[in-house]
Amino acid sequence: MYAIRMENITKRFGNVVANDNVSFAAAPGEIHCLLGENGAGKSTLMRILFGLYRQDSGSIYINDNPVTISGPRDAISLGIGMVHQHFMLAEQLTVTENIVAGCEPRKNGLLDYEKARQDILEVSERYGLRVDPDAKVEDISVGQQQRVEIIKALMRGAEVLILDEPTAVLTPPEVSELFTVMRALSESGTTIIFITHKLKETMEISHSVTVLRDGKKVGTVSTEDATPESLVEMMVGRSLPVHDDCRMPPREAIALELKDISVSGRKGSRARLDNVNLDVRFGEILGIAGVDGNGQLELEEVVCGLRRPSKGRIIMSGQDLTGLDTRRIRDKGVAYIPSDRLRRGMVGSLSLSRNSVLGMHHHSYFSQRGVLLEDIIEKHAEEIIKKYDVRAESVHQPMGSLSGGNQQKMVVGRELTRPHSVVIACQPTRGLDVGAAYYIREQILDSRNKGKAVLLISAELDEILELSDRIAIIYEGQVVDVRPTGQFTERELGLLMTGERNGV
Amino acid sequence: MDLERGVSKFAYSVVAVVLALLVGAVLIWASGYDVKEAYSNLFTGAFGGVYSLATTIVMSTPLLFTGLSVAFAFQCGLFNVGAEGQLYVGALTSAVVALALGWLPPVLRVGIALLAGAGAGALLGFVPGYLKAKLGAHEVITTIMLNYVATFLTTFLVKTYFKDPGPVDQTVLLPMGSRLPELIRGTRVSLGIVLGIVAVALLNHVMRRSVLGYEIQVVGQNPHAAEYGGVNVSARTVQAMMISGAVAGLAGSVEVMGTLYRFIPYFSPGYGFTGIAVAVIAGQNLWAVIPAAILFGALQSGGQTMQLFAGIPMELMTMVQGLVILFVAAPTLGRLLFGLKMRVREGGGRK
Amino acid sequence: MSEFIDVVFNINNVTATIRMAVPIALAAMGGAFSERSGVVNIGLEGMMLTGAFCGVFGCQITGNPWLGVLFAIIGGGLVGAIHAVLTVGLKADHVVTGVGINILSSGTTTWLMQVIWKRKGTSDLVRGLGTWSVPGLRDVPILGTILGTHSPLVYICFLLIILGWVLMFKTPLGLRIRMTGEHPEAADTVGINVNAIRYFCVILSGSLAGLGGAYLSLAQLNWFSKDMSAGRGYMALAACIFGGWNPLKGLGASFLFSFTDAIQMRMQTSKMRIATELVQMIPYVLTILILAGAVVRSRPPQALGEHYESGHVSK
Amino acid sequence: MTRIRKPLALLSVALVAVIVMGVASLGVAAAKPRIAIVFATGGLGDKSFNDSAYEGMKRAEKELGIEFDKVEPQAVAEYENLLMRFAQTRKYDLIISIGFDQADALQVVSERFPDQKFAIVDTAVDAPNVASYVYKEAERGFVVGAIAGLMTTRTGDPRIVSDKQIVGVIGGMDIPLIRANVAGYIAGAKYVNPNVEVKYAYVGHWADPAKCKEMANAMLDEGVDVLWLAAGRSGLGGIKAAEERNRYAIGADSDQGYLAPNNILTNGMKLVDNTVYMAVEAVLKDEFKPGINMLGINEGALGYSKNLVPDDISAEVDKLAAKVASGELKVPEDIDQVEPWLKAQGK
Repeated sequence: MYAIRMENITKRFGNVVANDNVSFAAAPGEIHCLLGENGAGKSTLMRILFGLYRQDSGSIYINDNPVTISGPRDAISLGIGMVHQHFMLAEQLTVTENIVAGCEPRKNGLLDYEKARQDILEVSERYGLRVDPDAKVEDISVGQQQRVEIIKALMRGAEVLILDEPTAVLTPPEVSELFTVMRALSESGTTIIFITHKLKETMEISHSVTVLRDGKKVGTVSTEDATPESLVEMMVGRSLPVHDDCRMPPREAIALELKDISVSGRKGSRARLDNVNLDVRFGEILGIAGVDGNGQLELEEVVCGLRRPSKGRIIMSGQDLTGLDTRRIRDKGVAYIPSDRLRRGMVGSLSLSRNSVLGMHHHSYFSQRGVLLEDIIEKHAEEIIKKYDVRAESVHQPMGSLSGGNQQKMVVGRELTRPHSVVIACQPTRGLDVGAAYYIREQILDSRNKGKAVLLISAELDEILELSDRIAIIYEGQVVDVRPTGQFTERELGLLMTGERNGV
Repeated sequence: MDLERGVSKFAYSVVAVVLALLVGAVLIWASGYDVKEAYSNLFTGAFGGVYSLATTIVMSTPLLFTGLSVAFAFQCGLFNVGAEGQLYVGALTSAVVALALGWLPPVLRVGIALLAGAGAGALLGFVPGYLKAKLGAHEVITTIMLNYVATFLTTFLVKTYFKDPGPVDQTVLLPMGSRLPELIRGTRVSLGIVLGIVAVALLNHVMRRSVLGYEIQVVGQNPHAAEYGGVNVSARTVQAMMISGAVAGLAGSVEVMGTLYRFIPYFSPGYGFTGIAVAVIAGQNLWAVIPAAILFGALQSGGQTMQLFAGIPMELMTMVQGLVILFVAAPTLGRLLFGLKMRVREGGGRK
Repeated sequence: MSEFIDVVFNINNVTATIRMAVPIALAAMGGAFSERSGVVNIGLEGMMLTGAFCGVFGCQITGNPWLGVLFAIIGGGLVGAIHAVLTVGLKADHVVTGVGINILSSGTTTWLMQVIWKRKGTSDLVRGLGTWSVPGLRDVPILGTILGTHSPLVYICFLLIILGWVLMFKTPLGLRIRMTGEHPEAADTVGINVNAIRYFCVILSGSLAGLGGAYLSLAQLNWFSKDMSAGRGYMALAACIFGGWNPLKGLGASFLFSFTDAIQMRMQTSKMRIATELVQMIPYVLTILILAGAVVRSRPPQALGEHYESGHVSK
Repeated sequence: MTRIRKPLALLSVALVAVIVMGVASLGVAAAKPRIAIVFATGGLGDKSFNDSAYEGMKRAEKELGIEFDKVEPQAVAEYENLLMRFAQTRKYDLIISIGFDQADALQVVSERFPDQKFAIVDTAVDAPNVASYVYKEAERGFVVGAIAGLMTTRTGDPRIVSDKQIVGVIGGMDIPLIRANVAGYIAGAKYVNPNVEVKYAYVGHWADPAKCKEMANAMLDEGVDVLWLAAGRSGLGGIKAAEERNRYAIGADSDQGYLAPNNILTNGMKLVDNTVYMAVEAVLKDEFKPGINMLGINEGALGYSKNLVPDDISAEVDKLAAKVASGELKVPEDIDQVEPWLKAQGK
């Protein structure tokens, strides 16, 4: 008997086939990994199971009974719970409110807040999911938010729990804590479907693995019978070349230097950045490793002039840039790949050509006497498209109509074609498929090899390890350690990222 | 590209107008009037003969400016409900300046008076722009409140400082040399309509070709990206609101200098609000403001004739205008009704 | 100066404030519900006007002012339903739709007046709601003057606002509403029907604004007058924002606006002769100043003005 | 620019269709004398000014056998066009403008159509084809003011609640015409009763009765016994306030006694209906006389209605009205002139 069985599921979005005749099954109490690259169709499949999408064809069985799931409400009542990659939590509401919304305990028609609290504390006790029921969601850490999400599912009687890339935002200790919880749940009979693209985690936690690639199912194997290598082959279907490592020794000259940079938080809360000192040399990649939300965003914004430091100085090639606005700082030669592409890096409704000059449209090359030089801008966009392998129909196409990978190539292309000596690359491959990510990493290395100074901020530890010459670890707004890459072990990094200074 | 989209949107707007008129016909019929008589009056009143056409143009002229004002603000993601107030301050300023500069040659006098009107409108546009950019106060509410302030303030100023000695609170009549020249003799079709078209062309050029227009667009579509691109978001927001205010101010100037020849408190029948309807119909395409304004001018002038000779209350036209806005606001409605294929602009709410 | 003090600190100002605040507070609560669910509602003005009209019409055909009130609630609710269908169902821009609703309501009510009463401007007189005197309370000094005798709708309004506050912050439905406005996807994924919640809230907001309109046409007056809402719907929206999308605080904001209006009136009748228009400007200037100050502190619901479609969860 | 051609083409096709349709369906001649009337922006339903003019037209329709077309503009900007539209048809024997703010428009249109007869009520237009009818507004203010001033001393009346002798007037908007009324009112009240205090205020809106009601309440709170509402549609709210609190209200323009039979003390009558009727009659009898007709108590165009006015007061006021009519008393038209005028009268 299977707790859950999906047969021959097909789902199309326009011309794109997201799931192509995929079948999938998980036994009660099983931890089943759904493995695949970004865009392989894992999330789509699970969203169908949770009722967020309707499959075009195929059928779903719960405990061998055929079911129709036309919305999350159906899914919940069938005992399916899902923890989404982007948490479904209203930041302004409390933990309790977020958990009970939709299945509120009542007393005399009113919301029984006290009972809700008690229920939450009980569940949190039973599975070791520590949360403060009265805190506002915006005030708690990402790890805690995830626990809130899990409690939310459990309180609705979830017997099948879908976790969509749950470890992406967690610190190593938080990950192992999560795994403990998952094992406890599994032992108590809950089926867990674990979406991930990380092999190590798959090997560590799952009972069996189903691999998807390009919307199709590659196969299901028992974890015991799998090796990381066999899984990679199933996942990628090809092997990517290793980046040419033609590291040149960095030059002595310091390109970018941060001195005692602090950013104060909202009234009363702790500083977002606290006395950060960093320097990046020409021809060097300095990687900033850390768990998301430890000051990376503030660091990126301070360096690029989007936010004023409350204290400290930013010096580039000997020039003090502190307090200058974004335009001035970037005109000094900063290429900036922002961490939030959609929010910061582009204007979806405007054309590729317009987007190709964002941030340099005022340069005399692209505009004169306040008038944009249309032809030159279009040519510029065409060059980026050609040089950076952007798949686009025309430069007049709205940027929003491109896929995420192509958008990012466009952004990277735009930034790397502007005159620059410093590159600020923030989460440059987030959400991209392996091919695009590989390509963009190549470009970053290429920049470094041309003698540019690169500040790489990434939450992907693998990426940091692969690209950086030196690594700085940021934790709660402080740089806790900086060393050449070779001098860290992965374990050390993991511990430092979680503030365990003494463990090293 | 988006022009094409603009055209399909405008074509749909025409459908929306027809649809609204159909609903209007049902209402006329249901209320016991003669639909044929009503609509034939509506149409002859708008387009039947030189005078009717001239009237349509006269009525379209202020709407061309207010519509352009609102449409321009839309492009920067701003909703300027304050065109009415900006129109009043523009009108009074132009009247006062045109009167005060009697010693200047007419061309200069008129030019300066127009600029002053635009300036006053811009000044009133500055307030909500600044409050939005610096304090996040929603421009819809602040502009509505400023409409009241502007009407009260202009009335006060006229009564206290610029009053015609006669029995009515108004300024004195502008001398010939302070007026906009008449284009068609015997009508009030003035240079204003030409200025309006020039303004459309100018702003369209600014939006499509200039750095300022580009930056304003980026701010309107995605302020975070604008910040990233080194655009001064606050400054562009304020500037866009000021430009919008200036254009609405010109609506008042042109009305005073080309049609009324003096400032009279409460002279506007809601040009600023009808301008919203014009802008909604025009959508993202500034050129489309011209036919949209003429359309509403025609509804007004034809509506008057309908009222005069068929006894149909003017409110019918108000209802038709409201319906047009609703139909245009919900393009999916058109899809439902006509199976019209058109791309819907994503993300509705402006914040 | 002493005259100014006389003008401001006059107990009758408080009584007048209560009378004038009721329609604004009711519509502001409507705005709070609509916006808490994520739908911007600038159409309150039109909904209030329609309510005022339906109230008188209902009273005329039934002869019972309370049935008139019922008509007003239904009429306002219907206009709310139009707003809901367009914004929630058809994903029309919220603000543009609201503007359209206001224009349409003004035209429709005046048109219907001419159809029903054969004239525009003023309807026939109908039976109004009269006033209630609360025994006991009316004899208490000061408090009796302020609260003792009012239209029954004043007391009902206070009751409704308390109930509205309870509904919004103490009931499961209220939690679902707030969740919907803050994070519709989150609401959807826990099985809350986002569209149903929004329909409910927008229609409720129309009914509340309509009730506010009935207060104008059946409690303060007993006839319908063309465009009689006279901008109160816009003031209500400002009160809603200033009140942080909270019915009780919205009532407070309505009190403040009405109080300045009361002072404005009394200033005119006092011996202080300031230019009429300058005095009349006070409430609006104050609103601008308050909004400029208040918005910084209060945060609107996060998904306000955004459309949501189930199954199109952002990737 | 080629991209906008399509909608333009669409529009022009519509235009042509429309013009053809319209032209085909216009033009029927009328045998009866035909009059056109352009109302003031307040519109019908004000239960005073415009409505009164409308009554006059309806009476003329019945008694003089005319037909008429009417139009209710929404703003000043529309007047000229509407007058022009009427004049262009050349089928009206008379076109009547109601309201002071039509003067500019009528000036232009009357020049353009020298053969068309026009009449304007409430202001003067100097043209050879326009008959102007202007009211001496202050005169009616004076008589109702006098009634109010005398009435406020009748403390035996349950509707006179305070012994402070305060009367009030609420105007619709702070404009010269209303100010003249207010000036007359103050002058009248103080002329008959030097102890009286007169409060006055303006709603700022012709059509917000709810607001006017609150203004009236504010006045009544301060002990106003008799309140005149010269505020168009807004004024109805003030009358309601007086009725609810059982005080005296004075109506405006036409007899509003039916609105509150126990509380409408009198009405400041402005018999626009008579004026309109008169203007129509003159044309029909071929006695159309261009120029300014000053209308006041003497001409029977202004006055007051008896309603609840006690006989003795009525008698006294009649005597005053006679003095005004004969020109013996010249009522001040400006609020600032009231005090000097009173002094000059030895009061």
